[in-house]
Amino acid sequence: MIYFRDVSKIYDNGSVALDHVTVHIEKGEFVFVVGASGAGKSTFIKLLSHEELPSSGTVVVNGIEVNRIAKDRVPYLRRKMGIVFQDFRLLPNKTAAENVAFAMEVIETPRKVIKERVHNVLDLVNLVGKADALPQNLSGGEQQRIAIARAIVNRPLMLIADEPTGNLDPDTSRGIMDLFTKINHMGTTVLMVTHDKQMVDMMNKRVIEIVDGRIVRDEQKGAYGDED
Amino acid sequence: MIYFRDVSKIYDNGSVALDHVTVHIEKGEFVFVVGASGAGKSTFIKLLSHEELPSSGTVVVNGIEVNRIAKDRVPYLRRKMGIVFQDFRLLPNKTAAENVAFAMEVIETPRKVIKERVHNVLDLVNLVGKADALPQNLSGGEQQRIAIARAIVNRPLMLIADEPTGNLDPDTSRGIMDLFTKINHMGTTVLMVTHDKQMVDMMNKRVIEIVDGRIVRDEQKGAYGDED
Amino acid sequence: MAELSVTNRKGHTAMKIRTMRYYTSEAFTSFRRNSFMSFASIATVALSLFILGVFMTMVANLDYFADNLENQVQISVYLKDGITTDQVMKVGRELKELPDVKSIEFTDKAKAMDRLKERMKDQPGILDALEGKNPLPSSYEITFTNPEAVKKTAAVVAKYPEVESSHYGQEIVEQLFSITQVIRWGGIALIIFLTFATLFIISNTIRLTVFARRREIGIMKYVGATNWFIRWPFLLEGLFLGFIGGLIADMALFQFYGFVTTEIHESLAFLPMVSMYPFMYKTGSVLLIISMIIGALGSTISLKRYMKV
Amino acid sequence: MAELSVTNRKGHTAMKIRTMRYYTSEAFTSFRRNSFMSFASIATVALSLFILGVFMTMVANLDYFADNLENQVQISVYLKDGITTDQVMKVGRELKELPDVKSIEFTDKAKAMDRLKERMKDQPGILDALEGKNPLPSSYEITFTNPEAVKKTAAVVAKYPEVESSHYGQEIVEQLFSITQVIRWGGIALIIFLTFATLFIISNTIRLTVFARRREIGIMKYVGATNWFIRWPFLLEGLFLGFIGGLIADMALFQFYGFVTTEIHESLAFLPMVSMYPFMYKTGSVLLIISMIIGALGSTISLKRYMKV
Ligand SMILES: Nc1ncnc2c1ncn2[C@@H]1O[C@H](COP(=O)(O)OP(=O)(O)OP(=O)(O)O)[C@@H](O)[C@H]1O
Ligand SMILES: Nc1ncnc2c1ncn2[C@@H]1O[C@H](COP(=O)(O)OP(=O)(O)OP(=O)(O)O)[C@@H](O)[C@H]1O
Ligand SMILES: [Mg+2]
Ligand SMILES: [Mg+2]
Repeated sequence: MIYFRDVSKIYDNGSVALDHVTVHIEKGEFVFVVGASGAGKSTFIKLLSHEELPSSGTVVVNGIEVNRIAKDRVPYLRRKMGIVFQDFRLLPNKTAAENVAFAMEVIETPRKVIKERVHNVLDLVNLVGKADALPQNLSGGEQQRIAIARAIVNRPLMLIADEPTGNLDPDTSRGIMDLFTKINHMGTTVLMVTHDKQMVDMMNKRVIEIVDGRIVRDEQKGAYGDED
Repeated sequence: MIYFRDVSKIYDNGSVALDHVTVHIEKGEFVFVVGASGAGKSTFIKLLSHEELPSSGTVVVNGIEVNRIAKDRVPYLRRKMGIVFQDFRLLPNKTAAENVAFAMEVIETPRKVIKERVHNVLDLVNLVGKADALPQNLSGGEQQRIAIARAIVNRPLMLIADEPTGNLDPDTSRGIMDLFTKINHMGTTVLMVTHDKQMVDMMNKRVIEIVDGRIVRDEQKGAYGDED
Repeated sequence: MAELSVTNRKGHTAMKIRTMRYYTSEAFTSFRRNSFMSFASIATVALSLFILGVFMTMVANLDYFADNLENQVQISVYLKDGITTDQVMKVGRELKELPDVKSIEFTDKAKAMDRLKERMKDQPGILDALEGKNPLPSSYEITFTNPEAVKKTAAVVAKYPEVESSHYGQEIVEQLFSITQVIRWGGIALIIFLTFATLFIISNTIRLTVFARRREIGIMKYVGATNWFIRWPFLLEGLFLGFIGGLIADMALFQFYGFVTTEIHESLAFLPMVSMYPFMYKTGSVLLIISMIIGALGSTISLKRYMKV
Repeated sequence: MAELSVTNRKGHTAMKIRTMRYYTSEAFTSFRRNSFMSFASIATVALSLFILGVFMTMVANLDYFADNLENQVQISVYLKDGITTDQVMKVGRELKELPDVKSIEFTDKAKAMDRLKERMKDQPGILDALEGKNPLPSSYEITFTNPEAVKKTAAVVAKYPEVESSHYGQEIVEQLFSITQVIRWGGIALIIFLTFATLFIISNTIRLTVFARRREIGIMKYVGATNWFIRWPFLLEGLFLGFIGGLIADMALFQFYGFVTTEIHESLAFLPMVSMYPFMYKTGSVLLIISMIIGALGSTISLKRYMKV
C-alpha cells in the first residue's frame, strides 16, 4: 500500500526533514508514527499526498509512484486517502456540514447520499448540533473533529491522521480511537501521527519512531517509547 | 488577580459557552482548567483578555473590570498577560524571532534588550535554530513553541495558555511544564487549559473542571479526572 | 463545455447537470459569503467600465463631429460669364459623374448676390459702391462622399472650358483634415489604452479577491478537488460579478448619455451628436460582454498559482 | 505627530525616535514581504492616476483652447466717413478707457481694402466692379480681457457720435461662448467625477490588500498592540505605495505630454497648447500629493474594522 524507498526531504531553507527513509506499510495495517516535535512526521505524511515532493528516493502509494505522477492525477490520488491535517484546513466560508460535504461533492456524490452520510459521520464525531456553524465559531476540538469527519466520510482506502487528537480531551480521544479502530477493521489502512503516549501504549499496534528525520524504531505491537 | 462573578457567555448563534460561572484565582497560583471538547475552556480565557465580552456577570482581572474597560485601555490590559492561543496566532509574514520580538516592540523595549531576550526565550523553547523561519515553514509543534515563547518573553503578570502542549510530544511537553513551573515560582500566575491527563495528575496543582459551561469541580492539588 | 467533462469523464449526463447545479449554487453562496469582496469587485468593475464607456461615447462623438465637418467641405466651381444654359447643364451632368461626388448645387448670379449681401451686411459701403451691378459669376457647389477627393477634383474641374476657376479654401480645409485626423487617431489610441488599463485594473482587483482566498483554494486541492472543480464556481462567480458590474455601468451610461444629449440638444442645438439608439445598445453590449469576459478570466487565471499544490 | 505620542505617553524622546524607526522599517519589510499586493496596489495607483492626469491635461488644454477662441472675439467699430484725425484719436482714447478692453487696433480705409482683396480673391469680379473706388470705412478693432464684455461694449460704442456702427458676428460669438461654457463645465464635472472614481478605485484596491491581512491585524491587537502602533506602519506603507504609484504616473504623464505637445506642434502648429512647464509641474505635484494622501488614508481607514478586537 505505502512504500518509501530511500526517501530524503530537504526543504528549500536547508532543513533536513527526512533522511534516507525506507519503510513499507501493508494494506489494512494500523500504524502509529511517533517522534519529537520537528522530527519529520508531518513531512512523512505530506510526501504521501503529493503536498511535498521528496528531494530523493521513491514514494509509492497504492501502486502509484507519487513523485512521478502527472499533475492532473494528483486529485485522484488524494481521493484514495482521507487526511486529517495537523492544522485542520477547514474551509473558512463553509459550515461544518458543508466542509464535510465538500469532500463528497468533489467526487460527485448524489446530493441525497451526501446529506445522509454527512449526518451520520457528524454523529460519529458527536457534532450533529454544530452542523451549521462556521469553523471560526467552533472550539478547537470541534474543528479537529470536523477535520476527522471530513477525512472518513468517503470511506477512504487509507486514513492518514496527523495528530488528530491534539486538541481533544482523553474521553473524546478514546472515542476517536475506537472509531479509527472500527474503520481499520473494515479494511482501511490507518496511519496516525500522535503524541499520546497512553493511547499508543494501550493500542498495542505497529509503531514507527522518527528521530531527526530517520526511522530509529519500527515495532509491531510497540509502545510509545522507552524513555519513561 | 482573576475574579469571575456569575459570568455567562452565550454566543450570537445561541451556544451557551459559560453558564453562571463564579471563580476566584489568587496572584501566584498555578491553575489547570480541564473539560471536554466544547466545554467552554477557551471561552473562559477569551473573557480574560477582552477577546469576547460576557453576556452577563463581571470579570475582574488585576483589579480592572474587563467588561467595562475603555476600548483604548484594552492593549494595556493584554500586556499584563502572556497568552498562548489554542490556534497559535503567529504573524504569517514575520519570522519566528520577529513574532516573539513583536510582543516586545509593542511595549517599546529597546532594540538591544529585545535581541537578547528573544534569543534567550527561543533557547528556552529549544528553537534558536529556527529563529529566521517563517511560521509556514515550521512544524506544528515548533509553531506552538514560538507561541509559548512570545507569551513568556515579556515576563507577564499572568501566563494564560490554551492547550499549549497539544502539538508537543511528551518529552517536549515536560520541558514546557518545567518552564511554566519556574515562571510560576517567580511570581507569575499561571492559568493553563490542557487535556494532558498525565501531566495534570503529576503536577498536583489546583484543577478547575468545566462541563457544559459550568464549573463542576475546583480542587486544590487535584487530578485530571476520576473517570479512569 | 468540453472542459467540464474532464471533471467527470466517467459521469453520465444526469451527473453533469447535478454538478453544474452545484457549481452555480457554490458561486452564489460564495458571492454572498464574501460580500465585502464581491462589493469591492463590482464597484470597481462598474466604475471602470463607466469611465471607459463615457470615453467611448466621447470619442464616438468627436469622430462623428469630425465626419460632419469633413462632409461640409465643398468646392465652388465658378462658371465663365456668358455661357449658355445648355453648357451650364452639361457641366452639371459632368460634375455629377465624377467619383466621390455626393451632391451638386447650382447658384445663379442673383442668388450669389443675395449671399454676398448677407455676408457683407457689416460693411454696406461695398454694396453701395457696386451701384446695382452684379459682378458675381454663377457657380456649382460640390459636396463629397469622400473628403479626400476634394483636392484632386478641384484641379480636374478647373480645366473644364466652361469653368472660370474652382476654389475650396485650401488652407482651412487642410488644417481641418489634420485636426480630424488627430481626433480620430488620438481617440482610437485613447480608447485602446483605456480599455487595457480598465481591464488591468479590474483584473487586478479580482486577483486580489482571489488572493485573499488563496488558502481556501489550496485546501480544496488537498481534499481531492480537480482544478476544474475549483475553477467553475470561480468562473461563474466572476461572470456574475462582471455581469452585475457591467449592468450597473451600462445603466449609468444610458442615464449619462441621455442626459448629455438632451442637454446639448437644448443649449447647443447646432452641435451634431451621435443619437442615443442604436449607438448606446452597441456600446452597452460591448461593455457588458467585456466585463463578463474579464470577470470570468480574471478570477480563473489568477487561480492558477494557488492551485499548484 | 500628536497621535504618535498616544502610543507612548510615558515614553521620552529617545524612545519616540526609536519607535518611529521601527514603524518605518516595519513598513518597508511589510512592503517587501507582501510583494504581490504591493505590486497590485502600485500598478492600480499608477494607472488610475495616469488616466486622471491625461484627462486633467486634456481638460486644461480644451480650456486653454476655449480661452484662446474667446480672446479672439473682436468688435469692429466702423467710423463715419470724413471725421478728422483728432476725432479718430479721441475715439481711440475713449475706447481704451472702457472696462475689460485689452487692446485696440486702428484700420484705415486702405488697409481695410487690402483685407477685402485678400478675402475676396476667390471672386475677383467684385473688386473689378468697384473700379478702384474704396467704399470701406476706417475702423477700430477691440479685443477684450473678459469676453463677456463684448456684447455690452458693442452697444455702448455704437452710440458714439463718430461711430457709424459696431459689429461682432453676434450669432457665431454666442455659439462659441456656449461651446466654451460647455467645455469648461463639462471638463470640470469630468475631472471631479474622475477624481472621485480614481480615489474610490485606488482605495478599494488598498482596502482589499488590508482585507487580505485582516487576521494579522487582529493578532497584533491580541498581543497588546495599540491601534496607533498597528496603524503607523500601514500608514507609512500606504504613503510609500502612493508615492511610488504617483511617481510612476507622473513620469508616464511627463513622457505623454511631452510627446503629444511636440507631435501637435509639428503637425498642427496652429493649435494652441498649454506649454509643458510649469503646467506639468503643477499637475504632477497635485497627482503625487493626491496619491500619497489616498495611499495613507486608504490603508489606515480600512484598518479600523479589523482592529475592533
Ligand atoms: N465564536 C463563537 N461563536 C459561536 N459559538 C462559539 C464560538 N466560539 C465557541 N463557540 C461554542 O461555544 C462552546 C465552547 O467553546 P470553547 O471554545 O470555549 O470550548 P473549549 O472548551 O475550548 O473546547 P476545546 O477543548 O475543543 O477547545 C462550543 O460549543 C463552541 O461551539
Ligand atoms: N515548508 C517547510 N519549509 C522549511 N522547513 C520545513 C517546512 N516544513 C517543515 N520544515 C522543517 O522540517 C522539519 C520537520 O518538520 P515536520 O513538520 O515534518 O515535523 P513534525 O515531526 O511533524 O513535528 P511536529 O510534531 O512539531 O508537528 C522541522 O524542523 C521543520 O522546521
Ligand atoms: Mg507535524
Ligand atoms: Mg478550546
